[in-house]
Order: sequence, then structure tokens, then C-alpha cells
Amino acid sequence: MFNKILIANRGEIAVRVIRACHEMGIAAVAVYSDVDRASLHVRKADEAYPIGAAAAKESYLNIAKILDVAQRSGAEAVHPGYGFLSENAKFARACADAGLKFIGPTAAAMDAMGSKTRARQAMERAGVPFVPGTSRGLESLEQAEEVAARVGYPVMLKAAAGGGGKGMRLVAAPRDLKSALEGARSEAERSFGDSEVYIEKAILNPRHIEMQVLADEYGNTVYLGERECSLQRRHQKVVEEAPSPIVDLDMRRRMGEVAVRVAQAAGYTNAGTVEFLVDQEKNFYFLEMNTRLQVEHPVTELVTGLDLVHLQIRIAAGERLPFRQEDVQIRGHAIECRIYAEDPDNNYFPSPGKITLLLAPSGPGIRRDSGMYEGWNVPMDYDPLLAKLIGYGTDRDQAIGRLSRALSEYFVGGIKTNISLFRRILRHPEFRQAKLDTGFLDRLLKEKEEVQTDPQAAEVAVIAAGMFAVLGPAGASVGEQTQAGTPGDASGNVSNWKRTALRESRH
Amino acid sequence: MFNKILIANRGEIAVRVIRACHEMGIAAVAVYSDVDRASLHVRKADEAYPIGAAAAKESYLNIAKILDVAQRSGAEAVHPGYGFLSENAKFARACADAGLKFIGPTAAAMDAMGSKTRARQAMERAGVPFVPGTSRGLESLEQAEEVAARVGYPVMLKAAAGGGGKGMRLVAAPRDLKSALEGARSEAERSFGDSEVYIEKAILNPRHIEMQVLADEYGNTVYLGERECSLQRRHQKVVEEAPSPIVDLDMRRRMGEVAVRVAQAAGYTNAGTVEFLVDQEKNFYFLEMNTRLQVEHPVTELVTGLDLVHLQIRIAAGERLPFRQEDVQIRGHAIECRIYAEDPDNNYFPSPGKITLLLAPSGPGIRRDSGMYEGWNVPMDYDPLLAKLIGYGTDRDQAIGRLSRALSEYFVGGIKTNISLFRRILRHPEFRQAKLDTGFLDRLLKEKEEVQTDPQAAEVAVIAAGMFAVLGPAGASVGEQTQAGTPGDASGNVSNWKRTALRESRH
Amino acid sequence: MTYDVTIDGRSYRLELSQAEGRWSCRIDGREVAVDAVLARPDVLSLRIGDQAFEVKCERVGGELHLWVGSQRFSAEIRDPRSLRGRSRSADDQGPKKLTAPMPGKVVRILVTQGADVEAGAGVLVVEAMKMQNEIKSPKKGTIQRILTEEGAAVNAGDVLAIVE
Amino acid sequence: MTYDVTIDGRSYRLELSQAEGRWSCRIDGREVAVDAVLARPDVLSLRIGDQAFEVKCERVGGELHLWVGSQRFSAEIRDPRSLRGRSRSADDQGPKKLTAPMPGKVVRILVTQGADVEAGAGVLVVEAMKMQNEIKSPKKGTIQRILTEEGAAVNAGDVLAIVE
Repeated sequence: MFNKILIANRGEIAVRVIRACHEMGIAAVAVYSDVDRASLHVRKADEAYPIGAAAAKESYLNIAKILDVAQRSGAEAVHPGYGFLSENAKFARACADAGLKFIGPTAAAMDAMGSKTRARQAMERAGVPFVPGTSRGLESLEQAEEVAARVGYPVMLKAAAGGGGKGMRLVAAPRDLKSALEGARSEAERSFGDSEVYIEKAILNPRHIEMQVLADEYGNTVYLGERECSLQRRHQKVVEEAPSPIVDLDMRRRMGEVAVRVAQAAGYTNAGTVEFLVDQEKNFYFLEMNTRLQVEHPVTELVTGLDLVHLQIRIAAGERLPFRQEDVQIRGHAIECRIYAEDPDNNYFPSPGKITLLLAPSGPGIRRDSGMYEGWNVPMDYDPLLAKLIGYGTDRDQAIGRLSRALSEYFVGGIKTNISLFRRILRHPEFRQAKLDTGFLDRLLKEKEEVQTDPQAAEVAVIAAGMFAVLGPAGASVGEQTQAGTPGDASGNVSNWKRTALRESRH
Repeated sequence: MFNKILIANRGEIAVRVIRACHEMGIAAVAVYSDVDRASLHVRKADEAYPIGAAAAKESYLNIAKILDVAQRSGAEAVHPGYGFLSENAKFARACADAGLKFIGPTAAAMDAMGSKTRARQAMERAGVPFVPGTSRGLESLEQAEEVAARVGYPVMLKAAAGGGGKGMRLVAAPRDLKSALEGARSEAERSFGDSEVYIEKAILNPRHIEMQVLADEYGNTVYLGERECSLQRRHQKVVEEAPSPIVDLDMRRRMGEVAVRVAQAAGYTNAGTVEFLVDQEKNFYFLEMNTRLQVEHPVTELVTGLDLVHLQIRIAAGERLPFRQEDVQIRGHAIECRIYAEDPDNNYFPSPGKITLLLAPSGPGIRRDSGMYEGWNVPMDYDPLLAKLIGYGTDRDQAIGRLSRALSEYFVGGIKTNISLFRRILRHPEFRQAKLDTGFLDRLLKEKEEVQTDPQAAEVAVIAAGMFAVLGPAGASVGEQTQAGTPGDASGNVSNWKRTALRESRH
Repeated sequence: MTYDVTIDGRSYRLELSQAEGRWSCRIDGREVAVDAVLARPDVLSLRIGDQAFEVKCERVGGELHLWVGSQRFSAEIRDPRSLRGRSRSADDQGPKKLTAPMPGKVVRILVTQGADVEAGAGVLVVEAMKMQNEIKSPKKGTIQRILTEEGAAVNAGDVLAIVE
Repeated sequence: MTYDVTIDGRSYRLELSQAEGRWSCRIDGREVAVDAVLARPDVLSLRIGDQAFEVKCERVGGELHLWVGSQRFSAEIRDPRSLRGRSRSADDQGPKKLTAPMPGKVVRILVTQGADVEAGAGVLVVEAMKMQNEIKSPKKGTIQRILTEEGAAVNAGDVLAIVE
């Protein structure tokens, strides 16, 4: 087993990997940019090295600097987390060349999956079902028209190097194809420096369901069940759950076996995820493979009872899978909410800043993977993901109940977050009935926020607003109510706060 | 299902039950004493009623006041939590008379189990194995000598009404029997107003293992696996785990079936726990039945995937058990640490006071059931249990690893806690090897705390001590380091803290 | 103390006072029995009658929101003696300030000082966390002043430009 | 700044200063490279060389403990310019104060003012959370003063009696 691992990431995922290292008795090495010295992953690490300016290319994307830290610290392995360098084959190769173990698949497997067109070709050979269309970049508008006619409109144009919806166009009718193709190509060129675009039949209101796979370095590959990831906004996942409400034992087995075939076709090792589109008739089509740990891996951990990061590390250290496919059991139901620093009053635009107050939920069935803390200044330079709140239950209803309860306990002061959005999602009848598709969230956000506000709660807000105004700055010192005055004697409390405030300012 | 439930308790268990109510869409009614107005259970409840002075008999033990609140609030059921009125048959009866559903067993079942001697008689009839001795109170010293000689020394004298070690005496040899019997009787009289004392063969270094049972009101009774509770101090449990490292499938089945027989012999309904003593040869003997939810119920919830409080409420509402015995599966391993407000520098004497800072752990495999919050003043009037930290893992080693990691993240400022004790326990070789017995903790505490302190960590402490002195009161305002100065430029940071401090005192 | 409190667009007249160690409280003239404890800064444990509520106060860049449980209300509070109140009401007529909704970097300024703008026209673009946000003019008018420059870092609530 | 710091009984000479925006630090004359950030009040994120540590400061009733990860160290710090330091050192000779180790209620006073006591003899009993704690005399001597009474509520660190 490794003695020391470098975590080439920041935020909640860096913290999550550092915790796994400590749980396994491994020293954790953090790297940080200029704006991250006070970040949680630096507080929790055993060693911490500055690697430069806030801009990712100066720090978290800078392969040379990270390898240099690995050398100086004597780390034996690197965990890339997700994002940043996690799916960068060049980095995986550079680690190997430097004699560092990259905790993830080989560079070759990444290459095989990195280009969506090349992946499709490999999958064709492996007999994996995928959405009808081209497995190669389009040479001409004529070819595009010919393929679109064959698979039937509507069709989807996608960038071969794509991701995050960049270079994607939905085409409803032949007359729109030309401009859409040009738009997709130039956007792909701008975003990825690669204008290659291919065409697929568009699946309307599909579900996005992905299968977790795990492979050791001795040819043993297993699947750990699926995740339902249909709730997305701007092609970003917002809520994920496991198992998928529409997947039964048989469908899970069939999807799982396809996912294992995909992984084996690519000579895949360590943890990976095979994404599928599922249509109304529950036909599933291979979409792509994510060659990294997913943000939403906790829901799989909760329903399988496994720790994917521990297993990633063991596999990278050369251990065999400690269980077989038939040992994997799905029990209960888990749902994850991604807590973002986003402004619900401003179209969920990112909202960094200083966290002045943090009330964090806990209790039965609640897991919280967080990268924030009270007093921390959320930098404006990176992804707005602050934390993940995951609810587990014996069944889906209990998971929803526990998660709703926990969300009502969650509060982040000083910045704005999307916490209030999850309340709307979790109470929505369609969500309760698990009627999910990738269009759900956009439809929900178009619905006018329930106009009729609970009048009682509104009056409570009125009174509280007044009291906060009366207490004013005294509110900045925590009261000593219980020891002072008679119970329920709020004025006694207030004067107390005042006293406390004075005392503190005397420092 | 109930619309409204009154929680006749305080602290972490009241919060845990309130959460369950909210998760099930049930309104939660809290009661609080004069010193608990600011306590967490009042913050989280939907309704809150003051019930009098701090002294428990004036408030949390005052049946009349609690029933009055139930009437006024229109609650349909009462959850007693643990302690206080939870095992008080008079209260259960009074609820029934008032048309309130008591969430727990019937008064009759409590009576049957309330007296240890009467319980033994019932168990004798049900053919339950128990420690050799008398099932009736001792009439005379002669009878005591005769029984002791028959079962063989050492023997244990116990109060029939006993609990918490009161009225207990270990007798090693005949000559000590007389004084021990007198001591036990007078202590029993003083503690319980009942001098009845019985005699048992003393099991040396026994394990304390208990079995969770659950019974609906239609005669269906199941067992949910055992809990190992051998780590105790002053007859108080400190660490509990499930499953027990020494219990295999066959022993679990045998203990479980005995526990079910015990419950059925008492006409038991709702959640209960059957406690056993287990000797070196793994023989188990019935000790007593706890007719309430246990403090340590979470470890059973984590390995079974069930929510015992939800199930308690459903059973009380007249629902049938939603599963059969064969559906109950134990998966993984869970360990609970009881976080007490206790002073490790003063023989773990209670240490109430104001919590000035709270750093609470979370992340994979960590559940935290807490009744405290930053700024809260822990009253001196009640039990020192602040919170429970529970670690779950695929196996015992992973559970220990995760729990150790979480304990290193846990910090409570302003009062003293026993958190540092768990670090000693979890790294102790005998604990790691699961060599547990009820004497373990006393032996550990006698061991001199590892004298040779980690010299590097000590130097870190030296430097930090100096910096806290330099920063002084400025430490009272949280820094804005990341935005200020050059990275790792601490003086820049300090001046910043100073500025912040000034700014704040200007309020 | 008397306040005009607006919650999600509807306004209430609130009278709050303390006497003999109790709050007394009237909403639109109706007496309400309240008991309050400040559990943490910006967190109130309220009892209204015997109903219990936990209310959290969210203050970001001049905006005020109140959370009752997990319900979030936008709030405005006016009080003749409070500065904030005054400036607020002042805002309603005359020149309008364009403020930064969040901390970020000004990446583009789309108009020049003195230029005429339509209501809703983009005035400048602020970037944070890899996303760009166009700040629009709240009314038809003239850009009286631009108070920032391209590349500048801004905080939530900073005034970026004034339209009159 | 120079301090004498005692950690678990062993003392160190610590020199701390700031210049050109860096801490410089010497322990027993040996130079140590440090970088510090105060994450929360009483929580330091320390880098010593490239080693990282989170250190928490526990202050209860005049006692000082430092947590390095989950290791807890009792600490004393002396500094000619700090009051606490002075009173501390003063403590070492002359009359000894008996202080309450935790908040509680004085349930019994076992000796009278002026009485002679042995080292370790019980002077009074404080109760908290249903447990009673006997406060013992730290030295052989005479009870100079008793500063509390039966039934009184006391806080951690309160002086209850003085032995000389």
C-alpha cells in the first residue's frame, strides 16, 4: 500500500480523498493556488504546497508544477479527483514516466474514450448499443443531410471532443441543418480546438442513466449499479439518485453487462462510469464513458455499502477486487443534491464571497461532503460546487423525507446558494412520482415559483425581520440566553447580547 | 398515521425524534424546562411549551404537566425517548387513560420487565437461559450463603429494582457476604426505596451484548441483530458496535430467537432490547430487557438499513411490520462514540458551560446525532451526553478508520469533552483485535496516558501557542486571509485580522 | 419601534416593543404573542403563541432574505430612523444605481459615459466562476457615470454605474 | 516576542516575530519556517516547512490545551508582558487558590475558615450533571479564606477558597 498520495485537486473532492487517505493510514499531500491557502483541503492535509496563481492553467492544470511537488514530497501516487487533470491522458502518461502511480485508468484507455467518435467505433466493434448516427466526424453537409435523413429527424449534432453541451445543436428539420452544422463546428473549434462534429438521432426527453464500473489490474471488472442523473441544468447535473426508479433487476443486469463490455473493450482499469441515454421505451444507448470518479459517486457508495475511493486506491496499489459481481447488493435508496454558490434571484448565476454563517445538517441517513466552512471566502475563480448533501433511506420516499428535512436545516449566510431550489424539486409531484427526464429542471424553472406564499410563514418573516432590525449589530454576538433572565424573557436576552457585544468590542 | 407527536425529552434524542417526525410529515411538539429555552430541540420543533424549573421532577419527569401540554397541543401520541419517563409504567398508563398513544410497549409489559426478579421468574417459565442464582429476593443471610455456595464464588449481589450499578456488590469469598449484603440492601433502599436484593453467579470479564427486537401489535416479533456494548465506565456505555465481533450467524440466530421469546413472554410491542452477559466460552445469559429505544440504536440502523424511530411510530400507529425476519440483513459494521461533556483532566467529571466553537465532522460513513450547537450554554442540570458520533464501514477496520478520521476533525471549544479518550480507545491494540470486556475501559484508564508525546506534534503545539498569544483577541474575528497579501504571507494575514477586529468593534 | 416590512411584495405594518421583560408585537394592528432567542448571529428561535420557528437572516449585497424553515422570503424593511431604509426609499426616484449582484471581475463595459440606454440594455459584463453575467439598465435614460473599469474586481453590492 | 512555552511538562523557549510579511520563528534557538492562517477563532492552519497541521486552541477556566489533529496537549505560556503569564508565575509561591474546575453548584463546604488542612484534604464539594466532585487542598496549610457558600452557583475558574 502507498505511504503518501498527492491530491491534484481542490474543494470538496480534495477533502473527500484526503479523508480516505487518513482512513487508510496514508499521508495526504495537498497542492493549492494563491487564493486557496485558507481552503479546507489545505487545513486537512498532512503536507501542502503552493503551486501558483489562481488561474487553473497556472496551478491545478499545470502538470510540471504538480509533478515537481510529487517529487519533492516523495508521494508515490496521484489522485486527480474529477475535473482539472482527471481525464487528461497527457498527465496520466507524465505521471507514469515520472514513476508515479496515477489513480485511475491508463492513458491508453483514456485516449480510447477521450474522443466520442473513436469511442463509438470501439463500441461498434464490441457490439454495444448506441444512438443511430455516424461514428466518424462529418465530412460534408451532404453527408450530414444523408445520415439525418436515414436516422430520421430530429437529430443532434455533437462535437467529437465535446463535453458540457459545447458544440451541441438540436436540429428539428432539414432546413436548419446547414446553419446548425456551421454553428456547432465553430463552437467546437473555439471550445476544444477541434471542429470535428458528428450526428446522432435525437432522443426526446431522454433519461440520463449511468453505470458505475470498477476494474482491477488483473482483468476483473464488475458493475456497481446505476445512477439516475436526469435532473440537469445547462447540461450540468443537479440531483442524482441510485438506484434509478425505472431500472429493475433485469435491466440493471443488462446495462451492467454492457458497461463491463465497454470497459473491457477499452482495457479499462480502476473506477469509471458508462453513460447511457434511455428512451421512453427503456431502450438504452451508449453515450460516453467518464474515465474518472464522478461527482455523484456517493449515492452508489450508500446503496452498495462500499467506499469507491478506498477501492480506487487499493486497485492502484495492485490489489485485486475484494469481491465478485454476485457479492454486490443494492440496498435502500440514495439521493444527492449539489449545493452550488448560485444566486436564485439572478438566474442561478455564480455567487462567490465570504461565508458569514454556516448551519450544516446531520443526523440519520444524512451524508455531507463539503469543501466550505464558516468564515471561508469562496474564491471567484473556480467551479461553484460548495458541497454535496446526500440522503439515504430504506426506500425512495424515506430518502426524500430525510433529504427534505436536512435541507430545511441547511443554511449558508453571506453568499447565495441554490439550496431553496431543492425544496421546490423535492416537493414537485412529478419528482415524487419519479417522472424524470433531462428536460424536467428547465420546465420547473419556467414554472412561476408558487405565487401564493404561506401566509403564516410570511408573518413569521415579518416579525423576524423587525427583530433582526432591533437587535442590529448585537446580533453579531451569540446570546447567553439560557443562563440569563427568566425563560422566554427576550428583552433580558437582548440586553445580554448588548452586554456581550460590548465585552467583545473591548478586546 | 399521526398528525402530531409530543416528544417528552430533551437533548440529542429529542432532536432525533423531531427529525423523524419531520421526515414522515408529522408535526413535532417539544417541551422544555427553564434552562432549555435555547436548546436545539426547541429550535427544531413545530411547537414548544415551557414546563417548569430545571429540576427534572419539576419538568421532564412531571407527568401532569406533560399530559397537559399534550391536551393543549392536540398531540395524538407521545415519544418518551430514553431516560426520564421512557420506562415509567405509570406514565404509559396515564397516557393511555388520557387517550394518548404511548410510543413504546404497554404498561403491563414494562411492569413485567421492570423488576429484575419478576423478569427472571417470567424468563424461567419461558425457558430463557440466565445466570445461575435466585429469581427471588433474598430472605436471609443464610439463604444467601446457601445459594452462593451452590452456584459457587465469586457471586454478584444485585438490587431487584436496580440500574446503573446501584445496589450491586461483587463478593469474592464467603467471609465478605454479610457486609456486602447489608451494603447492597441499604444502598438499594436509598436509591430505589426498595431493599430487595438477589444473588447471581459472577461472570468475570463478561461481554455485554444486547439484541434489538421489534414487535408490532399483531403478534409479529423480529430481532434486528446484536450490539456489542462491553466498553463501559461507571456502568455507563461509552462505545457500542454492531455486529459484535464474536457473534457469528448461528450465535446471532440463537440469541435472536431467545430475545424474541423474551419479548413474546412479556407480550412486548414496539422497540425493545434484550441484554445478555456473555462469558469466555460464548455462553450467553439473559440479564434484563430495556423497554425503550436505546441510546446506541443508530449502530443497528446503519447495519440493517432501517430507521428504528420511523418503525416505532408506524407500529404505534397500528401498522404491521413491513418486513419478515428473513428480510433482515446485517451489512457492514458500525461503531458509536458517546460524546460527553466530561473533563479528561479531572477523572471525566461532568463539564457543562458555553460552547464557544464547534467543528463537527462529516463525510463518508459518518453519522452525527447531536443536541449541541456553537454558542449554546450546556446546562449543568442534566446528563452530560452532547452528541453521538457513529462510523460505518464495509468492515470493522474501515469503520474504525473512518471514525478515527472523524474524531480528529471533531472539536468543541469552551467546555471539555471526552473526545480525546476515543482516540486512545480506537488505537488500542486490544480494541483493534476486538478483545473487549466490561473491564477494558477501567484498565485503559489506569494505564498511564502514553508518556512519550510525539515530539514533532509537541513542537507544533509550541508554535501555535505562541501564535495564539500574539494574535490574542484578534483571534476572535475570522480572517480574510485568502483575499489579502501574498500567499503564505501571514503578517499580511495578521494585519488583516486586526483590521477586521477593528471594523467589528466599530459596530 | 414601527416598521414597514415588505415580504415577497406584500407589505405589513409591524410594531415591536419591549416592556416588563417581554416583547410586544402588532402586525397591521393585530396583537401577536412572541418570544425570541437569538441562537446564533442571524438565527432566531421564535415562539409565536406556542408555535415554534427557526428563522435565518440572509444578507447579501444589500439584499435581505429571511428563511422560515426551508421557505425563503425576500424582505425589505423601512424605518424612518434607519439609514438603509432612507437610502432604499430614495432609490425609488431619480438616478438609478447599477450594482454588482456578486463578487467578480468586470470583463467588458458595453456603453460609454453619457450614452443613452433603453431599459434592459446591457451596460457591462461581470464574470465569476467561469460564467459571464450582463448587468442591464433598470430604466431608459443616460449613463451618468461609470464607476469601474474593465479588469476591475468588484464585490457584491458595489455600484458600477449610474443611469439617470 | 519571546515566550516560555510548556507542553505536557516540557518547556521550550519560543521566539516569534514578523518581518517583510513573514513569520520568523525559533524554538530553543533553532530556526523554523512557518506560515499560518487563522481559519476560525482558535483554529490555526499551520505550515511548518511543507508539513501542514490544523491546531485548535481549547481555553477552559484558565487552563490552556492545544489540539494537533486529535492529539491534545496541555500548554502553559509565560511572557513578561502578559498579565496571565505573571499571575501564573505568581501562583507558584505563596497562597494557593482553589478554583472550580467546571460550572456547578457548591453543595457542601467541608472546612471552616482558619482551619488547618493536609495536602489532598477535601475542602468543598461541587455538583454538576448529577455528579459530585470534591475539591481538594493543593497543599498543607491553613484555609485563609472561603469565597463561596453552600448552594452557590459557580463558573469554571472561579476562586472558591484560598489556602496559605
